[in-house]
Amino acid sequence: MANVGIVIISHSEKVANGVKDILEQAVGQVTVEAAGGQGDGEIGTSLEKIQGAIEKVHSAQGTIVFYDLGSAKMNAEIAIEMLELENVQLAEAPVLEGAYLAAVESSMGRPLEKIVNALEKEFK
Amino acid sequence: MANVGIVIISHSEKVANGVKDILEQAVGQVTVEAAGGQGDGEIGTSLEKIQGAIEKVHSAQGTIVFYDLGSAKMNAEIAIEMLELENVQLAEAPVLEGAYLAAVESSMGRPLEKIVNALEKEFK
Amino acid sequence: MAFTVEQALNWLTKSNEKIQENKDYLSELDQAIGDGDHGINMARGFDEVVKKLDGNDYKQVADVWKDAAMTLMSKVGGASGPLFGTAFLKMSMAAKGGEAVSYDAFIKALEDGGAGIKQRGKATEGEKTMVDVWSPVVKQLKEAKDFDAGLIRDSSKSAMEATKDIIATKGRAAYLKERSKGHLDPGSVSSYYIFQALSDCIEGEV
Amino acid sequence: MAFTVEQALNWLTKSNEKIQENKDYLSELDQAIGDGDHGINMARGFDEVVKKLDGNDYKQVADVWKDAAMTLMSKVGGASGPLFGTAFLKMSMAAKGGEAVSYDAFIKALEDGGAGIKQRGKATEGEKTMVDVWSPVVKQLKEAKDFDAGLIRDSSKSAMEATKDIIATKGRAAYLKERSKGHLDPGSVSSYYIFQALSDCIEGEV
Ligand SMILES: Nc1ncnc2c1ncn2[C@@H]1O[C@H](COP(=O)(O)OP(=O)(O)O)[C@@H](O)[C@H]1O
Ligand SMILES: Nc1ncnc2c1ncn2[C@@H]1O[C@H](COP(=O)(O)OP(=O)(O)O)[C@@H](O)[C@H]1O
Ligand SMILES: [Mg+2]
Ligand SMILES: [Mg+2]
Ligand SMILES: [Mg+2]
Ligand SMILES: [Mg+2]
Repeated sequence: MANVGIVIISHSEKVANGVKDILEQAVGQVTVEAAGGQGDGEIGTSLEKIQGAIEKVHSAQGTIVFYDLGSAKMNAEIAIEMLELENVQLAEAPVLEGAYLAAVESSMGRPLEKIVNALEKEFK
Repeated sequence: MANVGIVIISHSEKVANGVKDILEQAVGQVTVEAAGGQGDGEIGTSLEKIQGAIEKVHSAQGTIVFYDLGSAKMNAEIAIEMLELENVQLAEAPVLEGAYLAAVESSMGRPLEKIVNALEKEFK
Repeated sequence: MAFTVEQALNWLTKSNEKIQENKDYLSELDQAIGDGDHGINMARGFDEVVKKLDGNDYKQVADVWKDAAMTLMSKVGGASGPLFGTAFLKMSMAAKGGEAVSYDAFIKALEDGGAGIKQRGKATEGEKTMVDVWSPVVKQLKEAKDFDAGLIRDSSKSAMEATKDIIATKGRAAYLKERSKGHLDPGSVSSYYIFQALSDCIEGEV
Repeated sequence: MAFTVEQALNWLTKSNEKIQENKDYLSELDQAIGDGDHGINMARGFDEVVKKLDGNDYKQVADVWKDAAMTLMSKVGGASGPLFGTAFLKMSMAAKGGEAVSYDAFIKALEDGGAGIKQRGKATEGEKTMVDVWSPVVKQLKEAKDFDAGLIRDSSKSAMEATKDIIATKGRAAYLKERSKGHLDPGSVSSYYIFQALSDCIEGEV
């Protein structure tokens, strides 16, 4: 049985990839994809990258999506709406700190809903 | 007159550099240095890198230091103690989101104390 | 008059022209209260829109808008991408079915587009965003009976200018709080260009 | 007996040996409740310590500990770096002045070292960290009159083993909450090796 997938959206490709590196180093069994920067590597976000990342990590266990700044959120929402997948949740938590917590919880096999609760408890 | 300096400590070199990229892209006049990863680029933090970054951005206006995960905090504290500089503050805020807010405030010429207050208001 | 596929294509082509001409100005505006990329974002996005539309044989206005929407969403990179993208997507959904679009249907589409921006941005009037152009323009056009180039031109211009005095509470400019006052909102200025382009391509055709 | 510069060097050399031998085991322990790098971190740090000390002509125990402290702080990379670094730094400060260190002064130094870890880590006993080795060992050694290899060995071993049943509330393992139970704390195991090394280099010399 797969674990809950994690997607990291950042305006910076380096940040998204680096957060993925941290999660993979720190947490063994974690399914994480990075969607950072615009297509050309400039600062910004890319709908295609976000959709691709979600599709890559998504399973029946669901997916949790982290974003860094306001405008990334809008692209994340559009991506989620367009993919029409069940159980894809946008997290309202700091991108690195939130994703770290979620990765640990996911690696323990926690369900999506429980991870979202844990994030709310920690970051609200 | 210089603005308040900003230091980004992350376990990942990519994250620290990428946050710096975001701040520089988004905020014109900002003095920011990255201190990411261990010396060898592995996941971790480096006291030397942190000290070097603080020294590079520090001015009479002071410096605000962001870190990502618990163990980076200890190295940040040691660096700050060892440098024995006035007005170096460790921020208790998410590394990317906090640094973004601080960068905007700093670019407006806000003093250290006001920036720390703004961070507390936003992230507590 | 009804709004035709040709006019829909013309509108986007003219929008692109104005945006390319004013690319630097839009970025300068964004430099003052944002991250300085609005001109670059819009120029890239609209250039791609025109490329995407070029050579395609569209049967419906709705299809033109849909392709514009998808391109803006995926190519702009900044907040204005999902926002203008959502606007054109909602307009496309409202206009679906007919070849050309009657004035009433056009206004309904614009209204849905403006509502889409508000919903996507979680913004309302008075927050110093493009909503402050879209909402008043839609409101004034609703009172007219037919396409009126002058009304589109004037209503969008005054709405755009009025964004100067607003304190931003949404988007990046909100970080600046009171300091955002005294500057035009970049997304409102690009919205103004889009409405000017609409006005231009209606002018003399009514 | 007094603790000499030679013993101080010997202690760190033997600590390094044990850590290198058990590098993989320490990382495995950290894999279970942390990020799996504790063996790598400690092996790198202590290797550098030994390199740093090598060939230097030390006059005081305090100077040996100071160099060890600075090296651990800057080379380990993980949480254990600032923690062990702080411990040795506080020990160095406590031992300053004399060439060799009397038992009382040694215990005072260890006590300060343990307090330094608590302060730096904002941790106390029972949180499943290296504090759970340092505190009980210091406490038991305080009750002895002189260096006692057996006491150091036994007290550190039982303290290390007792970390298995604790639920972590500090460090990375705290993210696991109840799931951290049933695993030894990696930093406590490496602390145990350090105390075993101390015991070895005291053995037969009293
Ligand atoms: N939440 C929002 N709701 C409505 N419009 C917004 C919102 N956030 C930003 N905008 C609009 O987007 C414009 C900025 O676009 P752009 O510079 O391309 O994006 P970014 O801020 O991501 O760099 C603003 O001038 C404003 O008109
Ligand atoms: N706040 C703390 N206080 C005391 N000891 C701690 C604290 N955080 C971690 N430790 C100790 O550090 C050990 C982990 O070290 P290490 O794996 O090298 O660092 P990291 O967790 O940064 O990868 C833990 O097993 C624990 O003994
Ligand atoms: Mg911008
Ligand atoms: Mg931008
Ligand atoms: Mg570790
Ligand atoms: Mg580590």
